[in-house]
Amino acid sequence: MDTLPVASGGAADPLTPAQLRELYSLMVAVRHLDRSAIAWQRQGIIPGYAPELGQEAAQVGSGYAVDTTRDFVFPTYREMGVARTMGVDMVAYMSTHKATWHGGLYDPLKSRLAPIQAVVAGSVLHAVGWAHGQTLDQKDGVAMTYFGDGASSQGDVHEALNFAAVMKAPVVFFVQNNGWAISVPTERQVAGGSVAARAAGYGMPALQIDGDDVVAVLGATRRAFAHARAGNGPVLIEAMTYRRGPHSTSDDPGRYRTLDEERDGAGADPLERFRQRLLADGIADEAFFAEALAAAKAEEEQIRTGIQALASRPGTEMFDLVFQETTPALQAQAANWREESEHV
Amino acid sequence: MDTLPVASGGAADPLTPAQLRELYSLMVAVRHLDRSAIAWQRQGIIPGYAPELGQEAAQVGSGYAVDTTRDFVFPTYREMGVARTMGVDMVAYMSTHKATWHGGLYDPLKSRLAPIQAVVAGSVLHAVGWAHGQTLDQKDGVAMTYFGDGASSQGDVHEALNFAAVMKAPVVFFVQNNGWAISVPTERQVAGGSVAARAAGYGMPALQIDGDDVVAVLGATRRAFAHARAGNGPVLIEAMTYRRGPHSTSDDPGRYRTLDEERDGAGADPLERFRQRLLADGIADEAFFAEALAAAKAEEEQIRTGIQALASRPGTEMFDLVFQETTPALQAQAANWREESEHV
Amino acid sequence: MSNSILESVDAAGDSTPGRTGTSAGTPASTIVMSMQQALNRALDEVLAENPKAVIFGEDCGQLGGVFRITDGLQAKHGAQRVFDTPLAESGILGMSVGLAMAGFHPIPEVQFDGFAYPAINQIVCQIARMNYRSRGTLPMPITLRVPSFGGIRAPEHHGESLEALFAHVPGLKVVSPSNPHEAYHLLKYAATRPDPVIFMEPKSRYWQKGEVNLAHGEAGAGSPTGAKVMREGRHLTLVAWGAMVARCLQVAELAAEDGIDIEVLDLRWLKPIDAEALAASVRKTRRAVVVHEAPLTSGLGAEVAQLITQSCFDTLRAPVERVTGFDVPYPSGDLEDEYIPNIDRILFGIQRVLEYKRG
Amino acid sequence: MSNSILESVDAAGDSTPGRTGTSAGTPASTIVMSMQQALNRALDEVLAENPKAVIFGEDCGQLGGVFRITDGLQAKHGAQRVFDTPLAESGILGMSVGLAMAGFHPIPEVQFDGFAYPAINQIVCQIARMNYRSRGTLPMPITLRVPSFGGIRAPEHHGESLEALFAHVPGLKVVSPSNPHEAYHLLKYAATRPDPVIFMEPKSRYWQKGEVNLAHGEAGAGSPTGAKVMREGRHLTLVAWGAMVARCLQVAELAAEDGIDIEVLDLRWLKPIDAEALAASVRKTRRAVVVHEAPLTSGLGAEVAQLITQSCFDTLRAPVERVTGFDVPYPSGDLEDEYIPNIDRILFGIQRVLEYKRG
Ligand SMILES: Cc1ncc(C[n+]2csc(CCOP(=O)(O)OP(=O)(O)O)c2C)c(N)n1
Ligand SMILES: Cc1ncc(C[n+]2csc(CCOP(=O)(O)OP(=O)(O)O)c2C)c(N)n1
Ligand SMILES: [Mg+2]
Ligand SMILES: [Mg+2]
Repeated sequence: MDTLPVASGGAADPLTPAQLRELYSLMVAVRHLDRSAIAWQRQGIIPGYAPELGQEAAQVGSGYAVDTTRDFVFPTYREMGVARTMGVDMVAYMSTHKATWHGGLYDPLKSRLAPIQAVVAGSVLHAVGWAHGQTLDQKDGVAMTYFGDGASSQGDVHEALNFAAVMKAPVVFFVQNNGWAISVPTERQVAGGSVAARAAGYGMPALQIDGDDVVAVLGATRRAFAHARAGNGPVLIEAMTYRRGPHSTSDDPGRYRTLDEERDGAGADPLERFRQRLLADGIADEAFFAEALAAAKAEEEQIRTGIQALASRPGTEMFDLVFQETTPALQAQAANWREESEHV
Repeated sequence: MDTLPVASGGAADPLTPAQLRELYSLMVAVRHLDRSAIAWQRQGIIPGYAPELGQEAAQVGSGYAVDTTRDFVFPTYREMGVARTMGVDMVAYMSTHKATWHGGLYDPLKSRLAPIQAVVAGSVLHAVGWAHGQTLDQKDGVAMTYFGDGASSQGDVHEALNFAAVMKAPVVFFVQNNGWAISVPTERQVAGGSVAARAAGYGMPALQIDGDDVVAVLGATRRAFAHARAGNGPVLIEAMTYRRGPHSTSDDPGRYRTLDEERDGAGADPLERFRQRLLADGIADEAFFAEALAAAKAEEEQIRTGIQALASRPGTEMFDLVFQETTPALQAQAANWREESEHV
Repeated sequence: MSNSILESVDAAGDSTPGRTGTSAGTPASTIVMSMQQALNRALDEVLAENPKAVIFGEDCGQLGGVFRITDGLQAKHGAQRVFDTPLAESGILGMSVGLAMAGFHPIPEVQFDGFAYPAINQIVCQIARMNYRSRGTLPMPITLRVPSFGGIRAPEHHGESLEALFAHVPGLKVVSPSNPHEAYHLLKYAATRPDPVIFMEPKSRYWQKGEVNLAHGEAGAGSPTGAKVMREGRHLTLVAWGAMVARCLQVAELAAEDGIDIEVLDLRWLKPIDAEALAASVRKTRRAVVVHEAPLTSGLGAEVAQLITQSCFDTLRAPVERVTGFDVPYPSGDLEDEYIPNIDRILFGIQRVLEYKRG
Repeated sequence: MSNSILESVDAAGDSTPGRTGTSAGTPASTIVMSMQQALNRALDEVLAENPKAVIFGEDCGQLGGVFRITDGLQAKHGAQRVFDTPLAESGILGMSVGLAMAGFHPIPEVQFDGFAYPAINQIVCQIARMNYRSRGTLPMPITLRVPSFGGIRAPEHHGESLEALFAHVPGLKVVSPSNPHEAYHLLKYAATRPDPVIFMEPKSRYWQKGEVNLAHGEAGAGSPTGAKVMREGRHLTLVAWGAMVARCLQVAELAAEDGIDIEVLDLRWLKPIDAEALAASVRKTRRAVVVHEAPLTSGLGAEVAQLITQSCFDTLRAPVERVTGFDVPYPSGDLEDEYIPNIDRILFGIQRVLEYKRG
C-alpha cells in the first residue's frame, strides 16, 4: 500500500555504496548488541531486556532518515536499534535495562530521542504536540513516533492520528508491525489486518512496506519526512516485520507459538538478506562483513564494560528530579530519608 | 458511501403507508416536545436541555429499526427522539433535564435504552460489551450506540470499533454528524471529513447517509441490524444532519456561526421535507398532519404536567443506590445525613 | 445551633479580634471584577508576557470556552496562540507534553472536572513524570485549567472534585483560588512556573464579584504559594479551598453571633500543602474542622486532618472533624444541596468539635 | 534501634501474648501453595460455579497472563470464557460494563497497576456509577484484577499503588490480599459480589508459598469483609495491606527482640475500611503506625490515621505515624529499596511513636 504522493527533491535518491555499507554496519552492531543484552540478562548483568531481534532493518532504516539537527524521535521500549542509529550514547541508553533510571541516562534534548517510554502508545501524542510546536515556531523539524501493532489498539493512537491530520502536524507515525503483542497475534489485535489502512480514514497518506528490507524502509521514511517537512502534514508507515525473539527476557513464546510457526512467520532474516544483496550487488565483501562484525563485538564489549561499571544513582535524585522548583514538603521527606537511610 | 453488502431478507422491504404516517407522527411529536422543552427551560420548569432540533429524521428513523424485545440502545444526552420512538416513558426520560436523577428515571432494562450518558463517547464501548454478551449467550440481539461527530475524536470510539470488529460483535455504530461539537465544526474535528470513512480501516462496512431523510435512515438502519444480527459483525452508519439549535440551553451559537451559515448548513427541514413527500405520494393529507400536531401537543402537555408534578427524589437514595450491597461506612454517613438534615 | 457550644469553648491564648480589617480605602490598583474576568485578565497578561504560552482545549477559541474564561483571547492573540482542539482530553494533554518538550508553556483547558478522567493517563504517567524521567532535561511547564467542583445544577460529571487524586500524584502541584483576587494572582503565578500545575477553578464562583488588587506583592496579594488566613479567630480553625471558603466565611459570621470566633484558612495550594500555616492556626485555636465537597473517604480532608494532628497533637482539644461530600456519586441538581457541605452541616461539625469531651 | 524505646512504653491493659498460635495441626483442607496458585484456583472455581463469569484482558488466554494467574483456564473452560482482548485498557473496562449489563460477571485483568490509568474514565465514570445512575437496575458485578505495588525491579509504571485513588471513588470496593490464604478467599468472595470490586494483587508476593485452608468459614478463613489481626500485640499497632503485611510481621519479630510487642493488622478491605477493627486494636495498644508503598501525600494512610484518631483520640499516646513511599514517582529498580518502606524505616516510625512525649 502506498498512498503517499511521489516524492519531490532528493528523498528518493539512490543510496551510495558507503551509505549501504554503513547501514549494514549499523545492523550488525544492533544485532550483536541485542543478542548480547540477552546474554547479559542471563548472566545477571541486567535484570531484564526487550529484544528487537528481526527488527533491525525497520529500526536502522527508519532511524537513518532522521536529521538530528532538527528532528525529534519518540521511541517505545524496543527501539534500541533506532537509538544506536541516531548515535545515542549506548551505555546511557542501556542503563534503563540495568534498572538504573527509567527512561535512560542519555540526554533526550541533545540526542533528539525522547526518554524510553514504557506505556504502550504513551508518547504518540507527544510527537503530535512537538510537531505542532514546529508549526507554531515556523521551524522545519519533523517528529517521528514509533509504536507497535499492539499499541495501535490504544485510544491515544487514534487521538494522535486525528489531531495530527486536523492540524497538519509534521509527524511520521512509524508502526513496527512485528506480528505480536506479547502473546496476541496481529490478526486478533488489528481489525482489518493493517494499521496503514487506518490512515485513509483520516485523510492521511500511508505506506505499508517490507520492514525487513532496510533500503525500502529508509526510502519510505525519507519520503515521509520530505512530505511532512514540506508542510503537507503527517504520514503513517507500517513496516511489516517479525518479533523473532521473546517479548522480553521474562517471556516464554513457547506457550503461544510453535517453532514452526515462528520460522514461517519470520521469513528470511533481514540482516542475512541485506548481506546477500550487498554481496550480489558487489557493494561489500566478506572482509567487510568480518570487519563490521569485529567492530560490533568491540563496541558491545565497551558498552558492557560501561554498563557493568555503572553505579546506582544516588537516592537524593529521587527527590531532586521531581520538580524544577522543589517543595518544602519534598525536601523534608528527602532530609528524613537521608537521616534514616544513611545514619542507621 | 455504502460498503455494506446488499441486504438479504426483509430489511430493504418498502414501508407501508401506515408505517410512513407513524414515522411522521413520531417526528412531529419529537419536534414539538423538543421545542417545548426549550420553552420549559425559559419558564424555569427545567434547568437545562440539549435540543435535537433538525435531527428528528436521524433519531426517529434509526430508533424505529430497534426491536425492543431483543435489541439494546446506548444513547448520549441528545437522543430524546430515539427514546420517544422506542416508546420510553417520556416523563421519566425528561426527568434528567429537571435535574431529578442523572441518567433519567426510566427503567433501562425494560425500555431497552441505557441510561442517559453525559460522557462524550462514554457508552460506545458498553454497546460492544453488551453485543459480545449476545454472542456468548448465542442470542440474536443487536446493540446500537449513538455518538456525535465530536465524540468520534475520543479514543474510546477507536477502541470500540476495533474491539467490535475483532470480535465480530453485533453492534450498529450510529453517528449523527450534525456538523458541530458545541462551537467546533466537523472540518476541524474529523480529519478526512467523514466518520464513515474510518470504518474501512477496521474492515467494517459503513454507510454514509442523508440523515435528514427519515426513510433513508430507517432503511439503512434496518440493513445494518440485519447484517449484525446475521452474525456478520458490526456496521457503522454516519447520518449527515445539522444541529439547528444551540448545543444546549446555555449555549450561544451566535458567537461561532452566523444565521446565514446556519441556514446554508442546515438545508431543508427534515420534518417539512417528509411532509411534502407524504403529500406528493398521496400517503397523508393536511387533516392527518393537523391531527398529528394536535396529538403531539396533547402529549407534550401531559409530559409537561408530569414533569411539573415530579417531586425531588428523597435524599436517602443518594446512599441507597450506590451499591447492591451497602456498606457500614455508607450507612453511617446516611444516618448522619438524616440526623443533620431532618432534625435541624 | 445551641448556645451550649460556647460553654465548652475555653478561651484561647490569642486575643486578636475576629475579623481582619479590610475596610480601609482600597489602593488605586484595585478593581472589582468577577472571577471569570480575573482569570481572563490573567490569561491575557500571560499571553502578552510570554510568547511561548499557548492556550487550547475544547471550544477555547472563538467561543471563549463554555465559561468564557478565554473570551476574546483568540481575537486578540491570534489563532496560533489560542485554539480549539478536537474533542479528546487525552489528546489535549498528550499534545501538551510534546509542546512543553518543544519549549512551549501550554495552558490547556479541560472543559469540566469529570472530563479530566479520560486524560488521567497522560497527566499521571506523562506530565507528572517527564521532568523526572528525563532527569530534568524536559521540564513540563503545563498549567492545566480545570473548572471544578459542584453547585451549579449541571449534568452528570460536571460537578466533580478531583483534588485528592491530583494531590496524590508525585510531580504535580495543585492549586485552587477562592475569590477573584486569588484567581488572578494564583493563575498568573501558576502559569509562569516551570512545573505542571493543576489549576482547579471553583465554577460556582465564576460570576461572583470581588476586589482584585492587581499590583503584585502589594498588601493583599500575600504569598503566592502558602495558605492564607481569610478571617482570624480564636476558637476553631475552618480549613477549606475553592468554593467552600466563601461558605466557611459565612459560617464564621453566623457562629460569631453565638460568640464563637472562627478562623478561616484558605488552603489555596492543595499540593504542596502549607503544613506550617495549618500548624500555626491550630496551635492557636486548638480545634479544627476541614471542609470539602469531595467524598469523605480518602479525600484531601484526611491529609489535612492528619497533618494537623501530627503537628498539634498536644494542643488539639478534639479530633479534627471532616465535613465533606458523602461517599456517593455526585448527585443530580435536586440533591446537590444535600450533598455539598451546607451551612448546617458545617455548624454541626463545629459543634461536635467544640462539645468534644475527653472520655 | 535503641533499647530506650522500651522505656517509654507504658504497659498496655491487655496481657495477650504477642503471637497467635498457628502451630496446632493443620486441618485436612489445608494446602501449601503460592499466591499465584491460590488465585488461579479461586478463578478456576469461580468459572466452574458461575456460568456467567468471564475472564479477559491482555494475554489472559493462551499465555495465562504475564503472571500466569489465569494459567490453564482457557484450556479448561474454553475461549468463550477466558479470552484475550486487543491491547486497550479502556476498551477492556468499557466492554466489562456492557457485559455486566447483559448479565455477565466480568473478571477483567489490567496487566499492571500503571496501566489502569488509561481505563480510569471507564472505571470512575461508568463502572462505579452505573448501578447508581440506573437506580439499581444495572448492577456492575465486575471484579477487576490489578497486579499491584512494587518490589520486583520492573520497568516504569509496573510498580504503582493506586489504592488511594480507587478508595476515593464512590461506587467501588477495594481489597488486597496479603498471603495465599487471603488471596484464595478474598478473590472467591469478591468475584461473587454484585458490586464492582478492585482486587489489588501484591505482585511481589505471587511466588511466596503459604498455607491455604480451602474450607470456607473454617478457622482461619475469618470474616471475608473486615480487617484481620495477623499478630497480636500490646504496645503498638502496625496497619498495612498487600505486600507490606509480611514486612510488618518481620518488623514485629525484630521489635519483639527488644521487648516491644507489636500488633499487626492486615486491613484487607481498603474500601470500605474496617474502622471498628482499627479502633479495637488501637484502643488496646494506644499507638499506631500505618505503612504503605504509595506516596505519602493524600495516600490511604491519611485516611487510616484519621479514622484511628477520630475513634481513639483520648487513648492515643502519640500521633499516628505514617511510613510510606515518598512523594516521588516510583523509581527504577536500583532505587526501589530506598523508596518502599523498609524494615529500618518502619522501625524508625515505631520509635518515633514510642518515644513521643507530650510537649
Ligand atoms: C498501556 C499499556 N498497557 C499494557 C502494557 C504491557 N505491555 C507492554 S508491551 C505490550 C505489548 C506491546 O505490543 P506491541 O505494541 O505490538 O509492541 P511490541 O512489544 O511488539 O514491540 C504490553 C501489553 C503497557 N506497557 N502499556
Ligand atoms: C469526555 C467529554 N468531554 C467533554 C464533554 C463536554 N461536551 C459535552 S457535549 C460536547 C460536544 C459533543 O459534540 P458531538 O459529539 O458532535 O455531539 P452533539 O453535541 O453534536 O450531539 C462536549 C465537548 C463531555 N460531555 N464529555
Ligand atoms: Mg508488536
Ligand atoms: Mg455534533
